[in-house]
Amino acid sequence: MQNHILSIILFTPLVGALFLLFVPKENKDAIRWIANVFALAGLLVSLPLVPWFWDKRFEPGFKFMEGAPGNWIPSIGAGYVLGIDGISFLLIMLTTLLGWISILSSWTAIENRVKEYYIWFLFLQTGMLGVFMALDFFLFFVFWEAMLVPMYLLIGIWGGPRKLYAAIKFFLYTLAGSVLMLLGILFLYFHHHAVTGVYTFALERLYETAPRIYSDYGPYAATLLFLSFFFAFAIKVPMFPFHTWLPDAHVEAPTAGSVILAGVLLKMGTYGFIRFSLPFFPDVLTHGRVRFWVMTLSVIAIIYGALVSLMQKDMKKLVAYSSVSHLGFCTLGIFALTPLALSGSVLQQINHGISTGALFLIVGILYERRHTREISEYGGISNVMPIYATITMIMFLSSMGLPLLNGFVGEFSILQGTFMEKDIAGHPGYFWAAWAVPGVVLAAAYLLWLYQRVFFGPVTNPKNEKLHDLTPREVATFVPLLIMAFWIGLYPKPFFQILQQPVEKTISMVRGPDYLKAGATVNAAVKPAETAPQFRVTLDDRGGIPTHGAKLVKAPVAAPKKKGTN
Amino acid sequence: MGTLGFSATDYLLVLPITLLTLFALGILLIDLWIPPEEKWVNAVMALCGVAFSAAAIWNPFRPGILVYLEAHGFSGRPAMLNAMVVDRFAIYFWYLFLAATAIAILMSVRYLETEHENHGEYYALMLLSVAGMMCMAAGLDIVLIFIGLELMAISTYVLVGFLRRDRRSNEAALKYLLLGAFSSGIFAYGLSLFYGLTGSTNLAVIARELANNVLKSEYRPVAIVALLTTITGLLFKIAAIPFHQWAPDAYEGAPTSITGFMSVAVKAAGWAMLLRILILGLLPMRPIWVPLLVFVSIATMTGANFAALTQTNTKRLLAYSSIAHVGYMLLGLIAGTATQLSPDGIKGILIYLLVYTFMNLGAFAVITSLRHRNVIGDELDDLNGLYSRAPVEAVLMLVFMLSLAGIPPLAGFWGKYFIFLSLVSSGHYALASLGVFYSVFGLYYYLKIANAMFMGKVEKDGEKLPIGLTMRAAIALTGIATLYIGLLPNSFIELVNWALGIAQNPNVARLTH
Amino acid sequence: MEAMLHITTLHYLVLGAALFLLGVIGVLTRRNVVIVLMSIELILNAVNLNLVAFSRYWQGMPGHLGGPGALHGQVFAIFVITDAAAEAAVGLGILIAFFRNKETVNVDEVNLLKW
Amino acid sequence: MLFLDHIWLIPLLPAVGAALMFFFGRRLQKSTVSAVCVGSVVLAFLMACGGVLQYTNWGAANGHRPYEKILYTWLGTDTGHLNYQKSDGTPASFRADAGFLLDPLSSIWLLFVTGVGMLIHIYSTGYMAHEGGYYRFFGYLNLFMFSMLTLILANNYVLMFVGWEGVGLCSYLLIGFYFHRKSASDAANKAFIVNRIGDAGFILGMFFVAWLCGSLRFIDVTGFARDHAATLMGNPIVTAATLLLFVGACGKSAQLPLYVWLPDAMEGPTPVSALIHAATMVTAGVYMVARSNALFVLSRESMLVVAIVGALTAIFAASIGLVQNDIKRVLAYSTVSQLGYMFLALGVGAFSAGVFHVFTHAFFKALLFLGAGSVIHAMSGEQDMRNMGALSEKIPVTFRTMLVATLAIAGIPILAGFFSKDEILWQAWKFSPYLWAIGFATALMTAFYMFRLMYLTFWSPSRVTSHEVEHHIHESPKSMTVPLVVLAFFSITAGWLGWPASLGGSNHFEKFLEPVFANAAEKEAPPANESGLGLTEYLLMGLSVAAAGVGWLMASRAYSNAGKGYTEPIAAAAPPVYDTLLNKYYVDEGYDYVFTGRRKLGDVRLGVMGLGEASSWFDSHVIDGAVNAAGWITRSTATFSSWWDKWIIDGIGVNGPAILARMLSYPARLFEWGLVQWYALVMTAGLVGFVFYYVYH
Repeated sequence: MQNHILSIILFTPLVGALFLLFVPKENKDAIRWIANVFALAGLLVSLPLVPWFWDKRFEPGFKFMEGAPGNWIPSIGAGYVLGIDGISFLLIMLTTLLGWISILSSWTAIENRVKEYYIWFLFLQTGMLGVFMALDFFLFFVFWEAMLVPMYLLIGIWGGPRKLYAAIKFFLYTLAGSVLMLLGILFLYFHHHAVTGVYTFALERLYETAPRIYSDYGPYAATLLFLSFFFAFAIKVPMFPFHTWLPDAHVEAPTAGSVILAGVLLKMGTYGFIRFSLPFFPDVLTHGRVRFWVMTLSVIAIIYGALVSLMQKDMKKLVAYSSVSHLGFCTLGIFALTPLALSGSVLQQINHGISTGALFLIVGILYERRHTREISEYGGISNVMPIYATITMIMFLSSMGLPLLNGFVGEFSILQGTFMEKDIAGHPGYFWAAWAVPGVVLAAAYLLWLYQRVFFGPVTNPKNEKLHDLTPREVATFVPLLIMAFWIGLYPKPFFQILQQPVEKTISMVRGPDYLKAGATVNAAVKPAETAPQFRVTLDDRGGIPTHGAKLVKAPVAAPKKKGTN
Repeated sequence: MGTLGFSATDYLLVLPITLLTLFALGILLIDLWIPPEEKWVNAVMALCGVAFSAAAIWNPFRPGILVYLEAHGFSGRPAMLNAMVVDRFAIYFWYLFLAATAIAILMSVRYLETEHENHGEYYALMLLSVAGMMCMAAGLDIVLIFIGLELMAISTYVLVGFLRRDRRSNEAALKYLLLGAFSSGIFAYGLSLFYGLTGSTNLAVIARELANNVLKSEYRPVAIVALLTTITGLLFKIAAIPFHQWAPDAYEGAPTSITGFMSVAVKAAGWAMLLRILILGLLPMRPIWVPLLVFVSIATMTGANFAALTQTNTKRLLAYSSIAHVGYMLLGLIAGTATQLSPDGIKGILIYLLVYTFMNLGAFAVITSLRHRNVIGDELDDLNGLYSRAPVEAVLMLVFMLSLAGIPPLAGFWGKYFIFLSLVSSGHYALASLGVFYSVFGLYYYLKIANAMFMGKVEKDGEKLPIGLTMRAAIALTGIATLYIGLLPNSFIELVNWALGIAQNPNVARLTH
Repeated sequence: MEAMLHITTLHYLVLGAALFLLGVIGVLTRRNVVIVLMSIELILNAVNLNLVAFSRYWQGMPGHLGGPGALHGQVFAIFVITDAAAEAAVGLGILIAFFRNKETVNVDEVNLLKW
Repeated sequence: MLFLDHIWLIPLLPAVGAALMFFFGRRLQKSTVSAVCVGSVVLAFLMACGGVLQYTNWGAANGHRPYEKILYTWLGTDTGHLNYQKSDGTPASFRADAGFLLDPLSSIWLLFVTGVGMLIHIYSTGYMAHEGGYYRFFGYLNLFMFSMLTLILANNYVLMFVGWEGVGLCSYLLIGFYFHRKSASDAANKAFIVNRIGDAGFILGMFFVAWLCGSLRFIDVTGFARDHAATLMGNPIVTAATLLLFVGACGKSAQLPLYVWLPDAMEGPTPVSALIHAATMVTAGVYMVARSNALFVLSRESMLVVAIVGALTAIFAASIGLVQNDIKRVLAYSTVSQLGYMFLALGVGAFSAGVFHVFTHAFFKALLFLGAGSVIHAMSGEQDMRNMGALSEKIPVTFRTMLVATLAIAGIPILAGFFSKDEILWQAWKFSPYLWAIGFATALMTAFYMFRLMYLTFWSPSRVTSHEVEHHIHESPKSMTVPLVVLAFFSITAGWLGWPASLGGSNHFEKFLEPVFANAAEKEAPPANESGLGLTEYLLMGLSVAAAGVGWLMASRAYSNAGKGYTEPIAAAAPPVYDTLLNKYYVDEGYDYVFTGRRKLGDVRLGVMGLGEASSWFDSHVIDGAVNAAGWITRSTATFSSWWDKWIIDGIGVNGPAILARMLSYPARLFEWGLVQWYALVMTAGLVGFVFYYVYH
């Protein structure tokens, strides 16, 4: 079971889609039930992964590996290789969760062409999961592109008035980014062959040779190659100024599509950065100006996205631009290249999935009742829909990074991780962090202003007087998100621990193993001296980078103890 | 040794061609006795011809060409006094032609009934043109290649004009004929010059003489003129810009089934001939024709993609798309020959042709199926709401379109993949970038078709589209092939490797964890 | 006899080239489809002339490619003639079909299909 | 050690109350709601008392160390990872615990927050009895208590920040409690967003602290700062850290220039104003600076900034308070002003004096607000003092308790305010006479506007507009007056804890706080000329008492007979000054023009909204424009090429010849092209082009 768990998770939605093919399309309720059952099944089969992964969280390398390099298309060395580490584990769990929620939320929202809708949605689910699981670059690329199609159709068929424009823009824009990546992949493939004499797309093999491109071909070529990946991921994230497909796609997409788009699809870009750009091009990032520009774009995205969303008149567009801002934090954290910022970035990606996913659901609920998303159409919704207003408030707070909710943990880690870095592309870390921090203020501004305009005040529009509050089904879609939001906010330690191994591996691949060693023995220095040690697992029994088995590295236990002052 | 110096082996090796010719003649004969309502027998006959021809190459029960070749180490066997060479390359193309023909025949049955042009000649001409194509693919002597070309061309002229009462069909045929004959003339002129320069009509000898004598002599300019005229003929047949203009007209005017047939089989034959002549005969002149091809391929991709954007006729749109695909394939040829003869690029072309056969035929099959009663069905608007009228076909059409656009994991992706692979491996990064750029570009007009099918306004009647059994078979075959090749391309890649004599799995990682 | 011009291969080639060019110009400029077809025949005849001339040239050459056996060109020419005939036949057939529908043989009226 | 070990229960109790309200509040009776919410705070208060008692014993036995209780690791991996480099290059680890810390400083806050909080909860049961959303109100109030207690008891900056943001949130929710009022929701937004600006500073300040000290635990930070005091003195990182932290404090404690939200926050229900915007939350900034005293003393610049900002805020707000007519606004500006005092104290290094003032201020300012609430309650919601007067007879308890508070805030001896204020003024004098002068002027103004308030409300002739209101005036219920009395008691006595040595006291308060503020720098400072200054101290004390008296006198002269349509003395003396003050120096308007962009400056919108507008214009026109333009160019190129074909090729190729033929009758026949021939021509041209390429290449 453990050997094939990833395949099972990956293909459960697909099985659902194929199963739906044989259900007559007139029988809408049956279709809905079946789709929901499979979506839930997709979530349920992924749950065993949680305890299993938890046990292995400190083990090096990828877990639950499946397949072997070159077993899919031997003649070119492409394989069906799946495997996950902490980063992809979290993203997979997010995907299965949001997948289920989105499908659940579509129950009444989708009334025409129900069968197709669910089929494409389940297809999409498989495509997204594949992206996070693939350890073969080729397989990754296939999933990466393949999942564009269902998303395109979801926007194009069930979207709003400008759906065609949005759908085509989405498809073309993202495809334009990724085709260059294909060339980049091929370059790595040949480079690997030139170095080792072996043709392969296996990620772990490419990790070994790709960093040599910088010395083999020179900085210029390496930078170009970096850019070929960068554009693909930056468009997907989307980073400023490649973001304009996002508002259109979000505004036009059906609610569930938006949830998935914001919750999962955007994470593919950041995931790509972490999984590929960082380990492949360490020298490009640590030398040269590329990092400066990437960081600059991130900062611009943070502030610019927030400013633009401040002025939106359409709720969904507002949330869409807020995504640009939030994802700016994520990329900032990634390219700060510190373990802390990177952990924070991944966590923030999860957070963004949860809170922005919820925000889109929230907008969708109003839309379903009133069929408009104009902010000016609303006002005083608190009076008629109190439960809804409460949930919205919590999710808004989570999105703006209020402590004890999830958003804060991610943003704080990103900012601190960025801040502590002495030199990021010629500037100290605090320079970058200081630029990013206004984003936090602006987030409060645009969200609270939105809240004020929609929920506060008397009910001005008579059409809003009869709105009914959330149904149990709708509440059910929020409950898991709320639980997750509070969990991450209150007790994020498990997440940090899950991320520890992959993050440190990634960082040491970029900055060399010495970078981490510098801080390996630090913790004892700031351990509390006297009080209340009973709740904490101390460093002494698990020092250093944890490795499994007999190779456990013993940390120097006799770290200097700081005497308690005060 | 037979009377003409042919051995029994020679007859064995040309058996597929012979069988096709015989079946063609047979169809013409029995057509006389078949009552009009049972003309489908002709199609069955034609399919039998294809099947027999295929079986002559390989069948499980008795030795065919393959077995023979295997015994001789697969290195290729000259036949008919060195006029042709039956090698794996030829066999690959033969099978390709036969597959395309079989599917085209399946597409034709109901279509011809609808058009009331259900004559035996149609199938006979098809088989004859396939015979011509086979000569082109296997030709070693330029005389045979030329004859094959003309056999194919003349047959297709007629096929394009087969809807006698349709003015568009007449016109397409006339244009195709005039331009085709014109290009044949230019082509033949080039060939005659080559003969004059080298004293031989055999490609291998021509290559040797060019390399050893002609290019070093004062006749070099003549050789260049010969090359240019020859290449003009070749590029005409594959419809590369600026020799492409016949294609949109002919594609639009021809019966849809023939459009499909032409766009894959005729094009593949053109490619087979082009590869044979350029790589076997004119390789010594490589430095001269590679820059030319670079220009042509860029012009082709650019022109065709731009032109396709504004088309409102599906067939015409696909015509331009097929021209654009020629541009990509030319990139493969450039990659394969630019610095040294590398199999990668050629492999790309062969795979491209393979996947293109299925996806393009599939697309045309769907368009053909739109022809019913009073609807011509080749305008973009005719596809509107296809999903509600024929969901399976619509989804498969989507698959074909995405495949044409090169979205993985569909077959079309592999064609592009190997082309770009060869470009990257030979260092043509700029061309590769251009190629991928245009492939995104292409997506736009393919999506126009998808948009019409899935998001277009549903017709008022919304009635189910009547689709015949054979048509369903054709669509299903191509659809399955497109998906199958897309998902599990390995055996097909190996097939192409085999066809080109490339070692399988060179140094591919087969490592386990 | 010295005064009489000795006809060399080159002369044939020049004549062939001239024919070829005439054919091309004819294709490009003539209005009547029948004449266009005939112009194409001219091009093919240029080819034939070339082939036969070259064939003769190579027959006179010693060496492994030359000699009396080098009849390929003439064989090729025969095939080309055949081909030209076939092309003309098909062309005229199509033209008749076209004429029936449109009642014209002028190329400038072949204009239904355009971009 | 029952209470100490379970100190985390103190914040948790109100949190449970809040959670219950959110989940079940709608279905609960008002009495149940009161029982749960008030009960949880009462319990918290009791636990706080117990905890502080136990701590004093524990502390005495343990060298007055802070008591720390760590529940679990909140942020961080707990495995010694997620490390970073401190500014000196040594490694440090990222972590923040859910940990609680009790020391004298937090004890004081703990006591008065739970104490005052409890009283206000009780008061609210009366005040809010007739309001809708009763459960919601108490839920928010409990949530506030949770946040505030977290803020106080946190053992590290991050957890403190949790409380810090939490109180901001509750403040937002409570200000916006009457959410159907636009002004209320505006004020709520303003409060939160301005606070957020401060929070941004707090975050950055925190990072600097972590960068410098390698930890965010208070114990570590304080220890580090004191151990390395010599080397850190004048370190720019310290200055940056402290200044940024102070920005946070400015936001939360309403100092210049971030004070603007606090007066508006009076839109909330009055108990909220009393609890949050007078007694507790706004002192969080003071608490945080006091908590970081070890760092602040290392940067003279920061200390100076704190002192100056404090002093300026004090006089600035007080001057606005002179002319305000809304009873709550007067108190709001008074609060800002008093907070300025506190920062002045902190800035001059008199941390315990500042804390002392917080402590006393909590009681009398809460009392003032609750009293004002009682007045408003009596006046059926009227808040404008111009429509009040002669209430002293009708609501005697309110009147008497408020008088106590007024005397206290004015600095009349023996009452609480006297001790704390004098301590501050005295310390300011020692630091710089200029700062003292500002403080002194503020004291004068304070006395004036407070007595103005008293006169206009209670003593002057009645100016009540409607008879209905007049008739309806009544004393508040017991649940409201009892807290008033209790607070009045403390307003009198709270100051005695800090009875200065110079007046024969022992200043228990300062002694209690000593371990917290035991900075090496301070210790080293010699008690120079303490004796010589003794006289000065008495003199200053006398001066400030005199100032209070003068203020009272002036107010009585101006307002004791203020009938309907009375004139303000300042308005009479200097109308422009009056206008400026009445309009709060036009700061709000200025902010709206320049920073928020809510108002347009001519046709131009500046500020954040201006930037937002510009950005969204840029986004839809430039960036998306570029994307669309790319598409448009492509499509138009394609359209052009088909147009080219239709008109040029067809036109010239087909129709052109006819025109040409007429023009050049014979030679034109050569070019009588049809479409086919055009195609053929292109082919030929291609071929010829190739030939030319090779000829000339």
